[in-house]
Amino acid sequence: MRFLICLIAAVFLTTAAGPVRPASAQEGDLQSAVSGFAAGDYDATVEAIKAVSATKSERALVILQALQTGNLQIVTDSSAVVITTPAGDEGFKATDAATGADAGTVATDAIEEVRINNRVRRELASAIGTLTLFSKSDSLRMQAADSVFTSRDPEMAELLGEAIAGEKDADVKRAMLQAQAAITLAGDASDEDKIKAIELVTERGNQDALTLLTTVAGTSEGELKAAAAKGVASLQARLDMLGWVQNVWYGVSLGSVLLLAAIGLAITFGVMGVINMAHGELVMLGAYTTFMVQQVFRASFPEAFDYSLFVALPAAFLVAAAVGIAIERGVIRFLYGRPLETLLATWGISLILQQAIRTIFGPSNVEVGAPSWMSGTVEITAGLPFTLGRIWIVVFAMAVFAVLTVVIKKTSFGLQMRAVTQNRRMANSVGIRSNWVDAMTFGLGSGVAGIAGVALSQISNVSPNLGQSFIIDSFLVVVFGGVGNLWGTLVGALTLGVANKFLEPMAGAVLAKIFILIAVILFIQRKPRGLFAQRGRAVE
Amino acid sequence: MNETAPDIIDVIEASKPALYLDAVSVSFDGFKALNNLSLVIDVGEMRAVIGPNGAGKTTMMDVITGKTRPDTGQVAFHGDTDLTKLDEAQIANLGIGRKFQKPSVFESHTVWNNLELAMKAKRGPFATLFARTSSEEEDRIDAMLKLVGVSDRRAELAGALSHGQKQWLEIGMLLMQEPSLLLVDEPVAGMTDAETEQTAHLLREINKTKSLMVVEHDMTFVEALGVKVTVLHEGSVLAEGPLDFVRNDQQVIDVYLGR
Amino acid sequence: MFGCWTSVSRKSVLPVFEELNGILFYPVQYEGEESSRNVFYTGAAPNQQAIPAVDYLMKEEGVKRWVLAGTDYVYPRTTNKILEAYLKSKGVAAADIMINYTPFGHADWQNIVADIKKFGSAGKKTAVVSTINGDANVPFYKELGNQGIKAQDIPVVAFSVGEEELAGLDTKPLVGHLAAWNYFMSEKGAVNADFIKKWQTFIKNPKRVTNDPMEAHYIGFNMWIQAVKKAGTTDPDKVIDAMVGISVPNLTGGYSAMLPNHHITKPVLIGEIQANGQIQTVQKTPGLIVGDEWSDYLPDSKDLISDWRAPLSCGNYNVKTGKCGGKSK
Amino acid sequence: MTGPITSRLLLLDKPSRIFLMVVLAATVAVPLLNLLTPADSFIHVPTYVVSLLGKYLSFAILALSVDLIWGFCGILSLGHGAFFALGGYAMGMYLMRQIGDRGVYANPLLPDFMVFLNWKELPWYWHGFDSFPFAMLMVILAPGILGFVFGWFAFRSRVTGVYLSIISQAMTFALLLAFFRNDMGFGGNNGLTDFKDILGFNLQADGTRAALFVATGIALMLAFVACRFIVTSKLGRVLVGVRDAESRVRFLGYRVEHYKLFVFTISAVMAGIAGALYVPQVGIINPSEFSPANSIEIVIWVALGGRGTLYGAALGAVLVNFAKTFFTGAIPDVWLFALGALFVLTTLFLPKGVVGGLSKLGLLKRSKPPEKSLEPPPLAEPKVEAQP
Repeated sequence: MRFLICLIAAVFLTTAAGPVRPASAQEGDLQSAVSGFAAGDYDATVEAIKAVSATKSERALVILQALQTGNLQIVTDSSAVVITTPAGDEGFKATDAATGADAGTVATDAIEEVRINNRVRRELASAIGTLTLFSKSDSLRMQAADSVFTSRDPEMAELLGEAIAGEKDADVKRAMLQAQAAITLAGDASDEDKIKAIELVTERGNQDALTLLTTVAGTSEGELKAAAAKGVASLQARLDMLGWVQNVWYGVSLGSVLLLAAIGLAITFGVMGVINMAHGELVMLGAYTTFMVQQVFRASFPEAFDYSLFVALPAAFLVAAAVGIAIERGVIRFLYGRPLETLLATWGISLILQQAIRTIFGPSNVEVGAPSWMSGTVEITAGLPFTLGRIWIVVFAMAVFAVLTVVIKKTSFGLQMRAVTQNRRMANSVGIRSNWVDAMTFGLGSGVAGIAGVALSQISNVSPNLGQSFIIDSFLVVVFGGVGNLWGTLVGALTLGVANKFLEPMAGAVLAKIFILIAVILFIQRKPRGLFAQRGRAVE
Repeated sequence: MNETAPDIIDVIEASKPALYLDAVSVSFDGFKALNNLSLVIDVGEMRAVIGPNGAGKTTMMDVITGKTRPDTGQVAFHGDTDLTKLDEAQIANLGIGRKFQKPSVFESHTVWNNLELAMKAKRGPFATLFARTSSEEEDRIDAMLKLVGVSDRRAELAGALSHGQKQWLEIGMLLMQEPSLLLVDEPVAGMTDAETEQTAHLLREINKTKSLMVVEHDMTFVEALGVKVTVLHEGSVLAEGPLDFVRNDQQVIDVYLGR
Repeated sequence: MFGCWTSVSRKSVLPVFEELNGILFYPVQYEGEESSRNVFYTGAAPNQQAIPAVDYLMKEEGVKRWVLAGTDYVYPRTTNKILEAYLKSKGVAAADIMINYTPFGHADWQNIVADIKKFGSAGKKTAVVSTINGDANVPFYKELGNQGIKAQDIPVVAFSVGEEELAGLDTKPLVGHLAAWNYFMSEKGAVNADFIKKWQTFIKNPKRVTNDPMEAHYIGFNMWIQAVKKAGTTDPDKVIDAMVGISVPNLTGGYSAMLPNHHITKPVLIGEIQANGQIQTVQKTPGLIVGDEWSDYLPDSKDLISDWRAPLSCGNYNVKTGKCGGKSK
Repeated sequence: MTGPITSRLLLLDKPSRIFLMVVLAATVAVPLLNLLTPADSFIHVPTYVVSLLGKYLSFAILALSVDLIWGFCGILSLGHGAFFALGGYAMGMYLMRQIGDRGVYANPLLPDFMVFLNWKELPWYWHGFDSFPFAMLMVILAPGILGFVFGWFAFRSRVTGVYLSIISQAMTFALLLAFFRNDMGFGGNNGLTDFKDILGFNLQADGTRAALFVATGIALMLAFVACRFIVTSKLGRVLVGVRDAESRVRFLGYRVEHYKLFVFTISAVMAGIAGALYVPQVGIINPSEFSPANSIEIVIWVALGGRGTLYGAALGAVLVNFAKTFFTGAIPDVWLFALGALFVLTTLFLPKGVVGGLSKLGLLKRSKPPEKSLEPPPLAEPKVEAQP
């Protein structure tokens, strides 16, 4: 059976390589190429992909994309290959893959998807890449060039040449030239050509280029080897330097996460002196609010899913703030001036909140999706990819920090808050309702924890234990930075983040964390009031 | 004063005053709590220190007792002991007792136990673990109970005492330490007139054997003490001399009494 | 009794079961290196999960370079040790194996994923074998997705990620990463369809997923029923003796049998994660794999066998010395 | 000096006497009812109950150690589980070495987990643990030294109040991570288990279980008497002084840090002994004992029972753990709610714990100090200002 299919496929391949055929003949080719998908065998599927792509038919791209998204199906009875779109309950609208003709509606159990695995996916990506080399979109052509660079398929050389000749966009053209160089290096061109190609590839400046040149350096002789080795060395130096930058970035981004988790605490603990052990659970509530909001979006406005976080932010703030105010009014206000007992009571509250969430949502993780504008990577420069999600989190953390600083320094609420903190009796006598200010301050800190939860739901798992994993770190950040000082929290969070990321490659993740903990403990011994300590009589 | 410092120090070496502060400065976050403060208290002297809020009175006491380290300046006890190098416990054991502004006694201990804890004895943990109060020591505690007027409440918890009694008990605790210099911060705050008078009497009694520095707002009380007065303002000495003298000083009137 | 999830929970209760002579059915894949008379291991031993997965990657994907990433505890350590020995026996150089351990609940995967990316771009096909446990998986996979590591470039095969774990993830960026189990919810077949239906009706949630440990319990429970019928009593000693040799249908259309070493025979399925959170089988071992409690790839345990039948009745019989080590029974 | 010290050892108030009597009675009666009565008799105490009660009693010792520093000196340690676990590990290491060649790999020297991680020789810190006296010395030294070093750093630089609580939590968290590491050589996440016997006696045997229970009961009584000895001494009064007015104590000339260090180290050692008694009775020690949540739970035992009373702390430990055993068995979902509510309600309504509540009702009369002094101090200013 397999032999037969290979044979058929081979025939297609040889014919496809011939001169351009009249349209009807091309259609016939496509028809038989597509039928290869019906075999239900990965080898056959790969051959079919090659055959379809070789037809250069306009439908080829449609078919391959359908295969990629899992919409290419086989009708079980007739072995017809169709492209399906969901059509209501228990059925699909089908169109014939090769012709695009309407094939009516089929029941779910009457069809079977063409299965793909990673090998097929690779083949598919390179085939689609080929087909999109002439696409109108710059980014698609760029992707196509990159995909050729990785596949280094010598059969692509000719097509690539055509594409380069017609290319207008300088960046895409450079990428295509580099791809061409990659093909040259992988093939059996002369050493001179290869040495030229090495220059082009070196310009690419990223890990892919290094990989390629390393292979060349390992397999060649003489001058070529020397040129490749030189390229490797220069790339290596560049990447090492970038690696350093990257590490700082990782540290900053970890620091931002710590900042988000700790900044609400900097208000409740730092400004009010309340040890809120349930802070982590307020973060968790924010994350679960995000989940709930996304559920609503999934059910009712799936097309607007990308904007769900904008709804989740205020919702999470309100939910967490409301719970925070309830905690303050219900428990904490009876315990002011007894910080150790506040600690115990709020620990109790944290257990209750955890168990409540576990009872409602179950103990396992819930799915919080990332909007498309947060997914993916941007290359700051070649070989230095920053993930978008992290960039947004850093930006967001800084924004939250800035807003809070302004609220505390510039608004009348902030003024009242500071007044109550510094001298409660005096504040009362000038007409500030200190009870109200307490509740609002705590609400603010809790609300900030809630929006931190929205951000953390994007990188962490959302489960009832979410809060527990952050609480110790957050307290350390606040204490390390210096209580009562938002700037201290910022510096503390970033310092711990960067330090952690620089220790990690040396010591491993576990030891790095242990070192950081010990370092903070020792640091607090030296400066019991943190980095930015408030000095003076008032703190005793 | 600074220009003649060497001579002064010679004099001081010779006379060994109970307390000697020279050019002491302390600042908190840029705010100068003490600014080049110099002050000398002789052995056996009782000195009253007055000054508006924030003048640096409490900070000065903090510096003397080792709670706060001065940024610059010297603090010497009996001429040759540099207090800036020592911590609270060491300074206390040298013989400087301090009463806080807010009465600070051990509220969940009995009055008797408060005095027992304050009594001069070995201060190490192992010594106290096996310590036992001798009958001679008990007599001394009894005598002190009588002196500060709380004999009848010896078995009660100190928390149950009235405000004035707590102040006295605290003074009694200071005396049990057998210090040679007492720093007393606002001893009559919140006391009745009769109690104030009694306190003044008590302090004069103590002064017969010990040096004292008394920080107080209450002018009648300061008058009753009848001693040399130092006026602090913005962390340094504004005026010094008998009460009548400083009272008529124009600067003092401007910053303090005039208001 | 049927239960326990983590190895440490099993180790914690083991003394109690042995003392009180109870029976425990343990349904989770585990590191092996244990055989107790009172425990029936219905989850996978390392050779029923890890080794077939590695074989698949070598053969199908042509993987030459390996990252063994795990949480720092016994299961990953042992599994990785076994895998390392196995890979070396297959001619993989030490430089082509990278081993990495992270703490429980590790949340910040940025540089580890970047390291994997770097390791994977040395010109040889690279795969990650993940024994990362529990909650740490979500941020790990999120970071994989974020850094754009696609399955067709560097596939990740996991032994602890099943349908239930994927329920907490957006699986679209993860399509094509692999999992190795003995059961997938997506398996076609009447027995499985029926089981899923019953489960979803029971839990009153038509979206709840089934997974491998559930199947293991399903098998274990049916085995116990058979054994009790055979022994005619629920007396633990008799049931334990009756268990060996019992064979019951599993959910993937075959039979699983209890072996003398108290492990069972299972098919091994390699699957790829799909966009809908299901795992699609890409390879199924043709026959059943026999659970091997004492790995043949570890120097100290390769001479050990376990056979709880009389007269041997020993969990760790050393074939070289002819002694039953440890257990006094 | 001996005269007054012995007299002080026996100088017990009424609740303390009752407490010692109850523990003594249990220590005698439970093993007898276990060993001498037939299994079907209604007064028979099954062996697992003996071990369960033994576990409670070791928790009671742990609670005493926390009460000693928190109730009497105001040091709230949220990392005391670390000392308990260290003592437990020291005992666990002894028990591991006792297994000898009866492990599954029959290696005469290496514990099983080292064999399957391919360790070739015993790490240096495992040497000596085959000797019981050495192991017992380590039970005392390991937590004692950690307590001393931690306390020396913390108290010297006057880390107090919540700061101390937070760094003590960080300490136990760091240890948790460290012990999770398999490279540390303590069995990683699984910890130490599969124990066979202690001092040559089979750990599963009823007699051994009963003996361990008796040892725990005696240890509890000794720990209680030792704590009483400390808190009724002048040193105890200094500690209470530190708790209520730390700077007053300092200005009286006491080195507060020495006192804190002394009592913290003693407390750490007690917690370690409790851990050492706990391990053989439950048969396993693993890093989860280091988890910060465990340490916080100890504090609630003390708070619920009544801090600053010693017997209250011990009572709290037994009560909470009994409730835990009951709830997690009967209605597991409710347990965390119940525990959480316990934290909140105790701090809000029972600041002096069950014992305080009872004595308020006049059910427990203290012989000393006199009745009327139990009234709250009339002039105590309400502390409302939060520390900035």
